[in-house]
Amino acid sequence: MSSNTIVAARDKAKKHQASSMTTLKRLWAHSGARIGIILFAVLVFMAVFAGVLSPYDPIKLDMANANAPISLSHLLGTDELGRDELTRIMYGARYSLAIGTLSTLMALVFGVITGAISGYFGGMVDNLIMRFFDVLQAIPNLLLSIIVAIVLGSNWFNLMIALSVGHIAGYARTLRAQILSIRNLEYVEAAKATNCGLWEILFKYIVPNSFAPLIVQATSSVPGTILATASLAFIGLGIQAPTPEWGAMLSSGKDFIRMDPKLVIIPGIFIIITVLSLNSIGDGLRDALDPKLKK
Amino acid sequence: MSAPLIEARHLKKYFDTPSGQLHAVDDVTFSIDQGRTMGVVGESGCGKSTLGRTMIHLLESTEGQIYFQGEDITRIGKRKLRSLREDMQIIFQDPYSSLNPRMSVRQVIMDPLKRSGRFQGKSALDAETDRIMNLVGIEERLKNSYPHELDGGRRQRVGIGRALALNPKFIVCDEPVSALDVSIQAQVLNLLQDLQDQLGLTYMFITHNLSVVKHISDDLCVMYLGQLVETSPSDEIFKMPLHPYTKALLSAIPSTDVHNHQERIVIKGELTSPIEPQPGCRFVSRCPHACKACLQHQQLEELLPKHFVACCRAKELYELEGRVVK
Amino acid sequence: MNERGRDFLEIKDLTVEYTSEGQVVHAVNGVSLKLDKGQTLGLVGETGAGKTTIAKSIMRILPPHSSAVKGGEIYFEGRNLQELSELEMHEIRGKKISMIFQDPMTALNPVMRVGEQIAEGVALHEKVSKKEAQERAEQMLEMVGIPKNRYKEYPHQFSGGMKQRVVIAMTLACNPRLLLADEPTTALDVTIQAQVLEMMRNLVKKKDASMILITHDLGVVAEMCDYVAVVYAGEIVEHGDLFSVFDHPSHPYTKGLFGAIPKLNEDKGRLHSIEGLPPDPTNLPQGCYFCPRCPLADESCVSKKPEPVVVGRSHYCRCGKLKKWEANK
Amino acid sequence: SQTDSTGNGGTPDAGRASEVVVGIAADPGTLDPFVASNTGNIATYQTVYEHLLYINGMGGEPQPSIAKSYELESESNGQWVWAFEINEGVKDADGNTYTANDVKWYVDTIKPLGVDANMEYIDEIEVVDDTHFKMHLNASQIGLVELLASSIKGVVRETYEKYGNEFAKNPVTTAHYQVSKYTTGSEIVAEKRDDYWGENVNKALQAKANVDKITFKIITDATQMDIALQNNEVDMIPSVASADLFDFLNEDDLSVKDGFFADDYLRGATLIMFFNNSENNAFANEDLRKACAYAVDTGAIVQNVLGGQGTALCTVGSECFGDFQMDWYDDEYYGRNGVNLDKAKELLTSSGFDTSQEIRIITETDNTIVRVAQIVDSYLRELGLNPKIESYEAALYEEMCADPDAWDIFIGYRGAGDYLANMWRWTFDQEIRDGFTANFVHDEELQGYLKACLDPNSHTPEDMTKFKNLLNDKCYAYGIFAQKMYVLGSKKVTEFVFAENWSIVPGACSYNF
Amino acid sequence: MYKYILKRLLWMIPIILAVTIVIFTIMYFVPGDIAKIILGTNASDEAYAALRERLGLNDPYFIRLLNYLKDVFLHFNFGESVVDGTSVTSALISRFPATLILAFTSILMSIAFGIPLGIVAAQHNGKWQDTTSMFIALLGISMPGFWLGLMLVLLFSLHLHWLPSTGIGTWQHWILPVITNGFGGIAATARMARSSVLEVIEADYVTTARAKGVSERNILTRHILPNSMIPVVTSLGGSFGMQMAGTIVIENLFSIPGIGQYTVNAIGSRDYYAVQGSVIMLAIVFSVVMLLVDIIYAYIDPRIKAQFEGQSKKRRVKSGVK
Ligand SMILES: Nc1ncnc2c1ncn2[C@@H]1O[C@H](COP(=O)(O)OP(=O)(O)OP(=O)(O)O)[C@@H](O)[C@H]1O
Ligand SMILES: Nc1ncnc2c1ncn2[C@@H]1O[C@H](COP(=O)(O)OP(=O)(O)OP(=O)(O)O)[C@@H](O)[C@H]1O
Ligand SMILES: [Mg+2]
Ligand SMILES: [Mg+2]
Repeated sequence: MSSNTIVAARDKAKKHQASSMTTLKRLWAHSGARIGIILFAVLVFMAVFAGVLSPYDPIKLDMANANAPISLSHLLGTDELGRDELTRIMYGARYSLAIGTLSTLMALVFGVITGAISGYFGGMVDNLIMRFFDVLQAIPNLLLSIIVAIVLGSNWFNLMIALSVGHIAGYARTLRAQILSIRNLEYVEAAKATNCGLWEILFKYIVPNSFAPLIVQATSSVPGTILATASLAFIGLGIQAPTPEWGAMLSSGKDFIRMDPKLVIIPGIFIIITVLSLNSIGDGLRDALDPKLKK
Repeated sequence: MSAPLIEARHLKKYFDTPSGQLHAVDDVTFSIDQGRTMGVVGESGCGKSTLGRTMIHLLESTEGQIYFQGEDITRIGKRKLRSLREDMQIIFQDPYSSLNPRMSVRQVIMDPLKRSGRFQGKSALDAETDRIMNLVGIEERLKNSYPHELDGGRRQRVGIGRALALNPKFIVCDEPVSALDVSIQAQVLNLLQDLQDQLGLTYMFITHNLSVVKHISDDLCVMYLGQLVETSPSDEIFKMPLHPYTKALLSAIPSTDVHNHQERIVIKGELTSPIEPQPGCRFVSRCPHACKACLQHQQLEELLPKHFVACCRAKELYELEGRVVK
Repeated sequence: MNERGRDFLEIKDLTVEYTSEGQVVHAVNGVSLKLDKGQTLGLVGETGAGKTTIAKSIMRILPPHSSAVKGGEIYFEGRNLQELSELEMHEIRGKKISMIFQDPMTALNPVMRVGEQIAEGVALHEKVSKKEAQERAEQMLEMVGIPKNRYKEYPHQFSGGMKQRVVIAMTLACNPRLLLADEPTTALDVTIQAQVLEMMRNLVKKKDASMILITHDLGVVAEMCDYVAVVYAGEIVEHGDLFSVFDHPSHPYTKGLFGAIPKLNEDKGRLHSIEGLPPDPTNLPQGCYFCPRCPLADESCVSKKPEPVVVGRSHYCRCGKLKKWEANK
Repeated sequence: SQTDSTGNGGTPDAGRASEVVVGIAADPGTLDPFVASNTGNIATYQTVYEHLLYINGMGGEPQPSIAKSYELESESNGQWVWAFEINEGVKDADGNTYTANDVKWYVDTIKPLGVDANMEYIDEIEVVDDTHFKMHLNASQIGLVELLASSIKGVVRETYEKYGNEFAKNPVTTAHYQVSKYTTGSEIVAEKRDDYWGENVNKALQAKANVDKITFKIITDATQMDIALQNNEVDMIPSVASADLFDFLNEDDLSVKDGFFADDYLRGATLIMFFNNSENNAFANEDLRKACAYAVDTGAIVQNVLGGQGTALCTVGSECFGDFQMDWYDDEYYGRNGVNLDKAKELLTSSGFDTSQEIRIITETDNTIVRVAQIVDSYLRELGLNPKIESYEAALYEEMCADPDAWDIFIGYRGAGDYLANMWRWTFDQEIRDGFTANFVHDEELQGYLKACLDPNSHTPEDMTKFKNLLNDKCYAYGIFAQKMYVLGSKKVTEFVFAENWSIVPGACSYNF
Repeated sequence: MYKYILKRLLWMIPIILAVTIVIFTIMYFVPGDIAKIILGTNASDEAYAALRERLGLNDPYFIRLLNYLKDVFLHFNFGESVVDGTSVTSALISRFPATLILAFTSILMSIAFGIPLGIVAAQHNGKWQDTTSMFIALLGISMPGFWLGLMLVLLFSLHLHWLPSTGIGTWQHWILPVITNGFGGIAATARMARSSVLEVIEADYVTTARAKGVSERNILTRHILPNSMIPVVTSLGGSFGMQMAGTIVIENLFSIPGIGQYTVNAIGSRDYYAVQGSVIMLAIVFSVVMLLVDIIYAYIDPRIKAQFEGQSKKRRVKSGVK
């Protein structure tokens, strides 16, 4: 055992030597992630500066100009109520990105809290929490989201909750596993030996060091959440009109799928681009944080 | 002779595992005198680390007593434990996993200082941190570096600094050099010796590297499967190992002396599992001298002055070699 | 055929680089070695010195994407290994040259029965039937002291020492002419290490194979080897006959190494440590790689790369200060 | 389409079975006669069941079916007794005869289940003999008895009891078609019976059997439904959403494209915007309501949301109801012919409404309604109000509507009855909901007029007009549109036949195979 | 092993019990009045009240829960649909095959296409084969399922008339839904397979095998694949759950009579027992699949098998002592 750790430590020594670059630099060096970051930055830019970039109002109707084709004045045409499609896409980015990130964040926070408690205290508490998650995880995520969305009613905050419930268990488990492995690391023991209190150990030593896998997991679940939002909208549990959320746009555009297919294709493509960029960033991040996966 | 600083009596530490109770430390009795270094050697998994951790209360002992400065500390309250912790520290084997990757060198050392409450105010804390860094030989410029930016030797110095921050009397060194390359190992060993000389520290030095242990320790414990099989001043053991296991262990060390190859006692088999072990000598399945009596419980006996061994045949074997027990 | 054909193994000026995150790691820098039949060479050096890389270069199993052999030749039984086709290499690997890896815990395929892992190589190289391969594998197991009825077990059912013995059985199964043992005992306990070393020595002797033993433990070298090569920063800084090197270490680094090891038969006192750290392999110094740490270094060491200097019978050393220094002694 | 040449049974002369595939939007789940109507069973009931009466299209003439005739026998003390005679020799597919006892059994069974609210009006069925019974009603409304009779299904008790649970998937009835295959969630196949009792007796259109095999194919997604017709996977689809209609119409003159056959009707449900009149709500203020009504151009909504395929309303109700009067269209009706923003602003000012206050518009999550809501939202913003749309799925929406604190305006469909008076009753009768209308109006005058409209004896155009005038004047609710629905078929179809709820009766339609 | 399977099966009981309680409780709090849905807007308050009473919706929570648990666990009966009175159990049974077909074919596609794609990508790490297949995979997991479905219908049914657009019946009917549902799975599996193959490619035992002179093909089939498939199997197990959930949308889009369609309808109409029944059913299936995954696991990885059997430790003790 002891001599195995020597080997491991020496291996690690090599790794550490090699990984002198910072995570961010390595992320940027990852070609997929770089494209992802650029795309995502463009999307965020669009979302933030939608008001500046577009001369149109995303909500105000212009019925005389409904279903206008792509033209110079409307770069992506207009929707069935005459609103500029590009403007709605840009404003919609706000909602789609916000829901994706915030619900992931929410799940992350709850997951971290429960996972931390579960992992650190172990025993009965751990057992209870984990068994509860067993139960939650036995129900397919989307179904759970649908049911919760219905119980809570669909405003966008509730929608976020609905989308996050299914993910809590995942984060909690990851964190718990991390804690179980980190808990026995020597620096935690050293902290204990220097009279470090329980909570301090938990939140100063263990949680921050468990974050890498959580972050990777989170970046890859934001896109999942965005897709789930679209699915919910498809079933009729989307965000309230006239809010220009992509999923809702897709679902209402579906009525025009043959008459004016751009109303379905454009939001779909933007969802794909967003999810694609986030997934690439997630891939890059995983590679950057996990030197083992390096080529 | 000075009174022992720390003493373990019939110390036991069992772990519950899915396949049964694991006797990691089983009925260990020994003591360390103030200012001396006690080496603990033994094979991987024999319970060295567990013993060390139990001694300084990082693990709750299952049975037995630990006396620190004459006081039983096995069952003490939280408050007492806090102050006790400042007297007893630990240095770990792996300089890579024993430092929080998210704390800078300064933070690592300052953290226990802050908690001890001995230094009020930022300047006092800073000054003390600097003093310790200086003591363990970390350059000032590395103050704000993070562990991953340091090499193994420096990291190990940081670990030592953290242990020293609380001004302890007793330090458990759990294989502090076995992850280091020889050239760096020498630096760290030198540092540990220097510190002992300066601060009058008492060490319990755990290792499986016998050359290192001979170099650094005054006394020696040899452990086998959770039990103490032999203990004495270390020169004594190296000169005259009494337990068959110790003999095998010592002869197994590859020597750099190319001219006199020493006769090697190669023992068969490997360490067995410490889970629910059979009573009697635990080395019996590998021992070339095993006999019926070995299946009985083996008492640690003082065969030679200050030289204790737990083997019923030790005396016999010793005499076989033509020597006489005084 | 060429005039080097007489030697059993000859490495000439081997240079290997890795690329990692856009940086070039100079892992091996112009290594030359010779080895005769039946000899054992010890390769010692610190972590990252390039020992494993040398061995992998001989086997041509360096990671294909991230590494490149930048120069040099490797002759084995008169053939330039670098020029062989991949198919010919398949014939050589395992059959003529075998390698034992650093960590027995990971060197065995966890989902394959240990016996099969041994038999796999046999079946491949000896062109025998499955049954015969199995028999041969069982023999090998017995030879390394594992009862043959454990043929069907999986690696996780074996202890570390046994795994390492399986690895050894696996590498020796086809009677290789050359054995590359990369720290075969580092992961093992002292008593087990003694068992394994003992066994390896006997087996190699019995099969009359040559061996390159990689280790960082000078004690192991002292017990096992006929020749020693000390590697520092991808370079062989000292090479020679075991006695010659151990009795008269010449390179300051080698001396430092010897000084840093606590000796069993010497008194305590301060150890002589080598100050400083090995150089960063991505950014090697210009002249002598050891000069930043060398107590004897001067201007000339910084600028000029030292040439090997013969200091004894088949004992040479790469140090610019050597003559002067020897003279001073 | 899928005419299969291996036809079995079928018409003897053709030698091959004629067959149509009808798209339906939902699986009925069960064809049991005693369950509440849903999208799925409404579509199939006219094929697999016969009723006492058959009504040809909404507001259409009642036609004898199982029942031969009916008349009001007596009327006293809030009791109306209707005497029915049913045909002799009505037999179900098992050969059992359908008698007046089965009518009684049917009503007695369904009433306590509470799945058909109308059944509450039947006090009892009095059996006279096998072919005669009396229906005792406790109310008199226009069209009520026809409505009831057309919802009583021809099921023989003995047969029903014999089959038990199996009946749900394979009802054995007196109808011309019998289910031959029911694949849950996928399709229901009904085939023509050889031994139909009414071949020479029952002249109701419903009893016609112009095809041998009718397959109801369940297509839950509206877009997919249209695609299925375009793709020839189905022969007829019940109602096409306006947006999709244009795939089937020529762009220039809105005539039906080649290869399709269409019929249209005005949807019985009319879209209405209700103002919350409960005491605490700002919309209890008449001026505010009117301001909103003036600000919303329903004509434009029809153009935009329905592509012109519908009518902007002139009151709460539309011409699809039997007692609607076409001259009402001449009325001036708020924003129907264009927004009158000045007037609206003036009324808004006089209402004293705090315009920063949020106005909650609740709707059902239906793309069409939500689109309307967005337009309303946009108009109200124009007016300077601060509306917010909240859409709820159907189940929740109904509940929200019943909560006076949950909304300010709701937009939803009302109706699906036969007479406007009935629609008014369900919406505005204060007796049904603790003294309030559906939008919490309490208005005795309005109630008085409503009573008059509901009484068959006094149900005169004048009564109706009085009620309408008051309703329009108070602007408790603002009618938006009645949608023109298209029923589409492949070119196989030459004429569509509907039941009283505008569901297609595929067996009765005419074809050109 | 059998003992372990039995234990796991027994362990499913409390899980399913808890799922039942959770879903029952959620459905208890679901707003929306079923009486209104059944009777429509045109009914009197008394009629609503009477219907509620008849449906037993006025009983207190615990009584209803207890009755429900009794039905489910003692009589294996999921009750009757409150909307149309049909047996939920038989509806689920008759709808189950469609969902299974959809989920299983998708999984099969993941295995048949995803794994080879991942292996090829890993073997050509960094080359164009890798980039292309990973881009396709990335695209696959980035596409909303129903959107892809709609696009496929537009292309293959409406424009090319190659495939039926909706419903079931012939095998052609399944093609579009299966592709729609399976594409994401293929993509996810390909990514997973790639990364785990990459991880294993660098493992010491692969280098060892290479050093033994084993041919690249044998290295792949005997050393890399068995080891790298372990994480892939888990991800497949997990993605089975995803596929089951995916069917919710797909079944609605393609009018496939499966559990997903049933569930969504039931939620819409507040058909409590139907929703609860479907969720419990899905949970059971999911648990069984996860158990299967674990068994497959044990089959490919002897270490895990040993863990299950709980014998490895004891065995070692014995052999050590001798
Ligand atoms: N927390 C624990 N729970 C269960 N068993 C444990 C625990 N810690 C240690 N053990 C077991 O106790 C025995 C002694 O372990 P310990 O770490 O003390 O050995 P060691 O002599 O320090 O070994 P090494 O040389 O590998 O560090 C081992 O068999 C180990 O597996
Ligand atoms: N795959 C790789 N990619 C990049 N750099 C590598 C790789 N493998 C080894 N290196 C680097 O090459 C140098 C030599 O490594 P090598 O493994 O040959 O050293 P070693 O002497 O065997 O060390 P050790 O004693 O730790 O096994 C080191 O600096 C190491 O970091
Ligand atoms: Mg230890
Ligand atoms: Mg190496």
